Amino acid sequence: MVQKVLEVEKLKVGINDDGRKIAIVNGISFTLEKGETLGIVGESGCGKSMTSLSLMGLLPPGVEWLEGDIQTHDLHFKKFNKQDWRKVRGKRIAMIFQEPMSSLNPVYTIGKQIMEMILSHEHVSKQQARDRALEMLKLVGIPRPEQVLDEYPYQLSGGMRQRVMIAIALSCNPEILIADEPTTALDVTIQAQILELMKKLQEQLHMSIVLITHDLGVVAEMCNRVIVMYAGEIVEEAKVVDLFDETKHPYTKGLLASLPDIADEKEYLSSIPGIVPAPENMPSGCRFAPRCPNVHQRCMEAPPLFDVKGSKVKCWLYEHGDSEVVM
Amino acid sequence: MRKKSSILLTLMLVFALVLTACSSKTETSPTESSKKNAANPVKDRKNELVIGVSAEPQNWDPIDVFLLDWSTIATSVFEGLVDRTLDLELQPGLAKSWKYLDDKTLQFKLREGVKFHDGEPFNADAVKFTFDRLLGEEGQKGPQYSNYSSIDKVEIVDEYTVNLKLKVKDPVILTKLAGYGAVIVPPKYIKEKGDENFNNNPVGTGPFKMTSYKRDQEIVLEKNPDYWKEGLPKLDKVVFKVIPEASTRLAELQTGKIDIMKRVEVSQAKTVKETAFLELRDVGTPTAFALRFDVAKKPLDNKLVRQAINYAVDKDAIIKEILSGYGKPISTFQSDLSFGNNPDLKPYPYDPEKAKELIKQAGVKEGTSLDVMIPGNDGNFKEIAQAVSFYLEEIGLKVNIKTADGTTMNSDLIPQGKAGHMYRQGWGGWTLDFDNTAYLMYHEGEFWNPSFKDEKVERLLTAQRNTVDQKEREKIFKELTEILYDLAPELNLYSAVDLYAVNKRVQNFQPPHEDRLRLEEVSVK
Amino acid sequence: MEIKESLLRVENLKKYFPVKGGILGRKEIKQIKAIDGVSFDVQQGETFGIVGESGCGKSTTGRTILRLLEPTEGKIFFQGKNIAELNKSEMRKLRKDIQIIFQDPFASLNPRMKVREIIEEPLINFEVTDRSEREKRVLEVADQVGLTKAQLSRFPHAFSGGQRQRIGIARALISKPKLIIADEPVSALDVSIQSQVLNLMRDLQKEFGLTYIFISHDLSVVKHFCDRIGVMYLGKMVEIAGKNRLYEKPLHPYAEALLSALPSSHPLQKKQRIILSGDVPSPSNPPNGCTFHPRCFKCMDMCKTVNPTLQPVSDQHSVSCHLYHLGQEQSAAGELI
Amino acid sequence: MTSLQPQEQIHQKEMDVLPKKSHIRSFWKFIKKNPAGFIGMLLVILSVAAALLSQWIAPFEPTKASLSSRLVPPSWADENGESAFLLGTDQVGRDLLSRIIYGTRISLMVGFLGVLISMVIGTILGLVSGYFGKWLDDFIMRIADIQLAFPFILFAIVIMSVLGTGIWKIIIILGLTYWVGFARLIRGQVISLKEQEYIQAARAIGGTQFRIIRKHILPNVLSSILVLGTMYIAEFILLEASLTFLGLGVDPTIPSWGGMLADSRNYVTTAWWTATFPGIAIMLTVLGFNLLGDWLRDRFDPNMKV
Amino acid sequence: MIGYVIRRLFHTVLVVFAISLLIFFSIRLTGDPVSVMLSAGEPSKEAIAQLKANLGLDKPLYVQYFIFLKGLVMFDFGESFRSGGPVIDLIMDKAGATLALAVGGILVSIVIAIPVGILSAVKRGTFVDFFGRVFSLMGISFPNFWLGIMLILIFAVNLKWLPSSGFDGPQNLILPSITLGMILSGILARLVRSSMLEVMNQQYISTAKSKGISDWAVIIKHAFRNALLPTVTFIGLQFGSLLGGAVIVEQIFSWPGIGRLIIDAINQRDYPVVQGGVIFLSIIMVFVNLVVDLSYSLIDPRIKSGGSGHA
Repeated sequence: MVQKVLEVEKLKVGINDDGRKIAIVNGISFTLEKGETLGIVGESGCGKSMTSLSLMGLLPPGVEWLEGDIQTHDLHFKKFNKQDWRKVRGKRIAMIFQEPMSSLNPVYTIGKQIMEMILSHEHVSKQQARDRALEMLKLVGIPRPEQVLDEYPYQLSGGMRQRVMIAIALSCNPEILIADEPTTALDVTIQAQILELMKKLQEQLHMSIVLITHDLGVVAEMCNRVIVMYAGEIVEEAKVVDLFDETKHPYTKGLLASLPDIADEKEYLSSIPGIVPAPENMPSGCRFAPRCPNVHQRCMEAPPLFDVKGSKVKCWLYEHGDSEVVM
Repeated sequence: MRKKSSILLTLMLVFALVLTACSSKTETSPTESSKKNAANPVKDRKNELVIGVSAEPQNWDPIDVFLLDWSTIATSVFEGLVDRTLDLELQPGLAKSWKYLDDKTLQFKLREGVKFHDGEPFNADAVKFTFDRLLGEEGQKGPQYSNYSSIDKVEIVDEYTVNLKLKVKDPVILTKLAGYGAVIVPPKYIKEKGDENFNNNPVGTGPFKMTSYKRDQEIVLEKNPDYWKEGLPKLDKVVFKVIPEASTRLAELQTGKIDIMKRVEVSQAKTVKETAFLELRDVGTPTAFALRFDVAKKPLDNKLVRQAINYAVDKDAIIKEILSGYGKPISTFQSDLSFGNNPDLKPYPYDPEKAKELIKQAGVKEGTSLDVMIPGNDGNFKEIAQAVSFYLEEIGLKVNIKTADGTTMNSDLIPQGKAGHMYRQGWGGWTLDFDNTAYLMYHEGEFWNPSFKDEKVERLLTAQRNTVDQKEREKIFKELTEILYDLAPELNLYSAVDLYAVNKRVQNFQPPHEDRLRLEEVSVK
Repeated sequence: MEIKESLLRVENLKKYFPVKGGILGRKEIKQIKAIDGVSFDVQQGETFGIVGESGCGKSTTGRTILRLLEPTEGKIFFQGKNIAELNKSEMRKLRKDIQIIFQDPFASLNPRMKVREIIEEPLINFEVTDRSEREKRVLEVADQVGLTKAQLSRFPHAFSGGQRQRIGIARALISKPKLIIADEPVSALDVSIQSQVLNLMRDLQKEFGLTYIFISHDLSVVKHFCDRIGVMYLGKMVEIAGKNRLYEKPLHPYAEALLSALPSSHPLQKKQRIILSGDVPSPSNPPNGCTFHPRCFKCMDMCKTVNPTLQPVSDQHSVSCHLYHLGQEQSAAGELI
Repeated sequence: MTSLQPQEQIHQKEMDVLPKKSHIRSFWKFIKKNPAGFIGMLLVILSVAAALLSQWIAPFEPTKASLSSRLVPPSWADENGESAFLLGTDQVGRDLLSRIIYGTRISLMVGFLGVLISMVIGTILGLVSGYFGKWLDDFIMRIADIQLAFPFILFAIVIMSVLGTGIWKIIIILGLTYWVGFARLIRGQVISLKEQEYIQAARAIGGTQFRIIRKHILPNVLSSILVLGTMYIAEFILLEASLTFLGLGVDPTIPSWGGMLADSRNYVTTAWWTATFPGIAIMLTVLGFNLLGDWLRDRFDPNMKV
Repeated sequence: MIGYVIRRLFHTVLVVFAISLLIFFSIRLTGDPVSVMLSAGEPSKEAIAQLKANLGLDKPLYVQYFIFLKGLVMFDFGESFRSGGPVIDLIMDKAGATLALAVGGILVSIVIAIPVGILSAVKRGTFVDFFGRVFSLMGISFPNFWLGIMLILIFAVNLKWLPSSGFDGPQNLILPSITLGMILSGILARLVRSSMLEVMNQQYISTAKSKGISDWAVIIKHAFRNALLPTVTFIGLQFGSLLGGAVIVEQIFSWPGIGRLIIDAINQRDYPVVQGGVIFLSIIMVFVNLVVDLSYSLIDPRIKSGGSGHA
């Protein structure tokens, strides 16, 4: 029995420009199950970061939650006021960010920053909070944790800072961890360390992870299930193996094909022509149609998300199940 | 949003208006204000007087300063052998009497039983010490020395008699002995405590002793209980507050923080008069104001032009309008308080036609421009200069008013002849004798005389210095003033009238002609 | 081994950044050894890749070759001429032949210049005085990189990342250089755009016979794009080899670890990872001996004291590691290689 | 950095969306979004217009004194109803409104020319200091330190007692003092610009140093120069007033707001209009330049520390 | 750190030395003190020469400068021409008042500007922002002498709440401080606002928000704490210039400060006082800047040596 820890329903997020609403995230729905790692993949501007920020109620000024709902078994996020959000943030859902160099406040010690999280959600003494912070640092594999507790962020390397961020995020035992490009800014060898760590912690703590990334390699490494986003919409949702082995959506296919592969010797990479349309100039039909190699008449109309063998695809090609008709 | 912002703009305007207009409006209409300000704000100040002054001398040693600001306060602390009454009559001071033994020797009988504030006795030694110091090394460092350089020495006859030996005849020496560098100082105190201490802690024989001096802030004088004039002074304490800004000084007066305001600006007179508990007192001063001509510069080398300018300017209108009547017309560069003033001479009348004619006669081209230099911080004179410029433009001269900082102007520009065609000069003549003014202004080579030269004037100036016969001198001055009137080395404007604003609780206060406040008779309600 | 004059030969190149201190702020109190004795050569028409993690000195190497940074020591032979000795104006003129493409397509274009001006600028600098000639060349090169004529009158902010990178390439290309240093040209781009740009660069290489030095941290891109690859670590070149050779059998432990750290390209492909412990040390205070020894999983005693040098272990394959050269010296080489 | 920051996205969107609308609408929108900037702009335009058109809009000669019409109240506040002057007259009988209108010229002249001088000096020194660095930078910055450690008013007094007073001297003193602000600002920006890849790129494509400074650095610091310049104009207008207050200002015939205000301060309680209107004129103009500068800064360089 | 301090002190010495040169020679350009001192009397040529010799003004300029410099090393600024007392005493006499006024002005500006700056950054683009900015800009839109006079008329003369001048007690400090503070507050508010806006865009603000702490904790603890650096820099710089630059306020409120002392001294050509005063101010100013620089490391742990120096 899989347990849903989070359900996103027709979430629509966008900017409200003088009554003119421009959606950045256009009515996406998905669920997150307990203990799984859900990957959200897509290129810049596809809305993946906005999706993750809406889960935290941290949309930047000017961006509004337009429609839809996010809920857990006991909460409806749409109805939240400031207080409610604060109770959820950190406690139920925690987040780590892309830039470890700037996601820690430079003027406070590491210990203080972890303790702040604990103290704001739990009724513990400062000493207890400090002990827990130390414990967390050990958990995320920081060498000399006692000293690091009293050090400032600038004294740590990028990889160490990302570990600290993870320690902060996990310090109140959240059910859900949102990791927004957690390794993008890190070097390959450090990235490997962090990914190892996240895997290990997930097993240990049984939390669910929403991993937002543009790197299909990281997805392959980490995720159980993957959502592929394009221009504010989900175009494909699949188990990770299916995504790689039985790629369905033309966009996903294009994406995979354009990756250089170490094992493969090709002189040219295949690529997707054109660029992502701007949110206020979205094609009326399928949003990928202008760049799609398989575009046909039907694509003038926006396709729904079709269920195909446990995956979901937003493409007319799959209107009749998995019949992969090339037109 | 836009609506809000326009409201805000309006609010800002209102704010600015409130800030300026409303703060004053309450006092503009006299009927309203006399009601409103009827209550005298001074309540719990006992037998004490507070006076607001604009500056203080920084140094109290009589031989080191030569400033009106010094004499305003120091007159209450120090006394000279001779005294000058509020009406400027000479009267005995620390000396009971004096007589000329010969042209160059004056004998003084000193007052007995007088003590300095520190308790040491006043006697012939003190007098000798004072003049030895003034004429000695210490005195030569200061500005007073040159005022008394006619004195040779002081000889002690007995404890209460001294002879003043002069090097040359000096017709105004007695007047000079009434104050400034010649006030008597305590020998023992100075010798023991040193000159520097004396600068800040002056001791004299006057009706008040200085008990506290906070530089640039306040000077506290307390009653000298041993003062030799019976029953005086009446006040227990006098505080001088240093408030340079006139508007602040007036504010202090209006709020009762001070009782007497010195140097009321003409523009403030109305406000004072309209305030029920205040009184405006005016007094003529020896200070004359003129726009002096640099006669070395064309076309002012021509007497006709100088006369024309004198005809062209309506001095009466200036006095009436800009000075609200607080000024007196003058015919030469001296006030009617000055010895040597010639009452028969009437100021050049306002006659633009005559002026134009003279200009024409002198062959000055229409539109010739003249530089007029005035100090930048003299608000009143700025207005006057502009009025003058207005009048001169009527006769076809163009005027450029230039400002300079006052000190630069007095100490550098005027002496070096760099102060334009005409420049403002105010001159007090502290001896109240035209000698002081005329000699310094017209004698060739003097500091403040960059260009004026006239043989007859030279001769008369020397002649009046060579006699102590005041009748004789008066005659010489009469001739001199007539010559000067004709030569017109300056555009004589007016002699100043000083304004004092006084809280009505102050009794018996009489404003002095020459800034030297006399406070011993003053009392308060 | 055939003696062929390389297009570019770098010998013992060093770039130290001084850290100033002392009472006057004039004294050099220490040095950051951004690159410390790098040597390699690049043949006409090939693509030489430099790969390494941030701070290893790969970008500094690229910029020092172009003398955007003045080398502290070492020789740079370009077409047989040591360009490290040229004076500033000679160097300026030589830049016609060596060009650079930068990483950040947002930062490398002057926001206040139109695309046309940006592309045209090298021609002005290299004294092509004829306006119409310049115009012709701009249109030509714009066409080659896939920019339309209309786009030339717009400002960079109107373009997406990929398009901007095309502008950058056009700017580098217009002076008809012989060598292009591409400093992380695609790492700021999305995958689909990245492949477009890489394909374009390859096309241009074929068309004009360009030589590239391709600097990147992305091992798969480097593998795809380059012929020979040098791996850098902490200011030093630790291994140079042909790409297949390197990717099949890296010799240096660092190169080995780096390759193993690559995320797998398929979820089922589970790799045996070498997870390096710790972080890259600071170049201002590099470890003694082999700079990699504190993190090395094959560290020997001598590694802690003796600094290895880059030496060939076979034709076209050099490595800087005691494991191999020690063997050589002790005549146990054959066994190891 | 692969994904765009959300803010950037939005920003780009705004830029793309705005020009499509009609001019009137976008102007309206601009006012709505930047009421402060709009007010600032309006006030600045008003004052510039007043300065340019003084001859035509001033009802009287600004220098025409007449002792017979001293301190006449504004026509709408005159109980006797005799006043022919909209804002009354000053202490020498000149029309206040005309003087205020002409005063705009003086204030703007001091502001603009003072800024021009300090801007030119400061920009050159800042560019040199920031771009070439090393001892030249040290040298210029030490001079800046010295300049900063010397209180402005004192500097002005010393200079004026040497050179004399007058409007040109004020302008020169302001220019010679305030270059430091420009120099420091530009130096800082140049130092960070130098690290920008497009400057590196400019060198890589063989640009001479002069060309790099002129074509690549200068245009990119211009907006900050503009912002600081606007703010300094405001400051200079006030400083002229302050110097005049200290007796170091312009000649009294010249209708300068500072002079009008300083000379009429003692009339505040008796002839309130003499001080009120020049005061409002200064306030509105200075406020206008400040609001405009503020808005420009927000628009071009929101992180600028001025 | 110590090396840094020594380096900065060395720079300070250089700057002070340069200022000593500058002030020494420029004050001598303003005019002759002897003519000012003797101007009221009937100075003879001999008297002038005598006085010059007494004041040491007859020596060649470089000798005079050397004497001045020699005194300077031992903090002996010489004796005032006018009062005869040591200049250092005159300065110390005023130092307290000057300091009090500067601190008062800074405090007022902080009290006004920081809340306005923070609020208008947090509520960017709203009415609060607009109002806050306009309000704070009003402060710098008045000539300060005008503001001072108006404050006196309103609060002292009309409302009779506060004294208009003098130096008797803390209530005397209020109006001058407001006059000074209003001018600063506009600039400071602007600075706080832009610093806050910059900081609020940083990732660590998102981190802080993601922890679920209250908005104000985010704003004050995380954002403002980081925006403090430019704020402190500004206050430091202003504090320095307030010491000598508050001349007008000092004059209006009869505040016995160093600015007025120096101005009076310039008017009297009292060279030693001008020299001493200006150098004293510049020392204080450079010193305050040094303290500000050093305080950076307290505010921002990243800055240990402040290599880049002052902003």
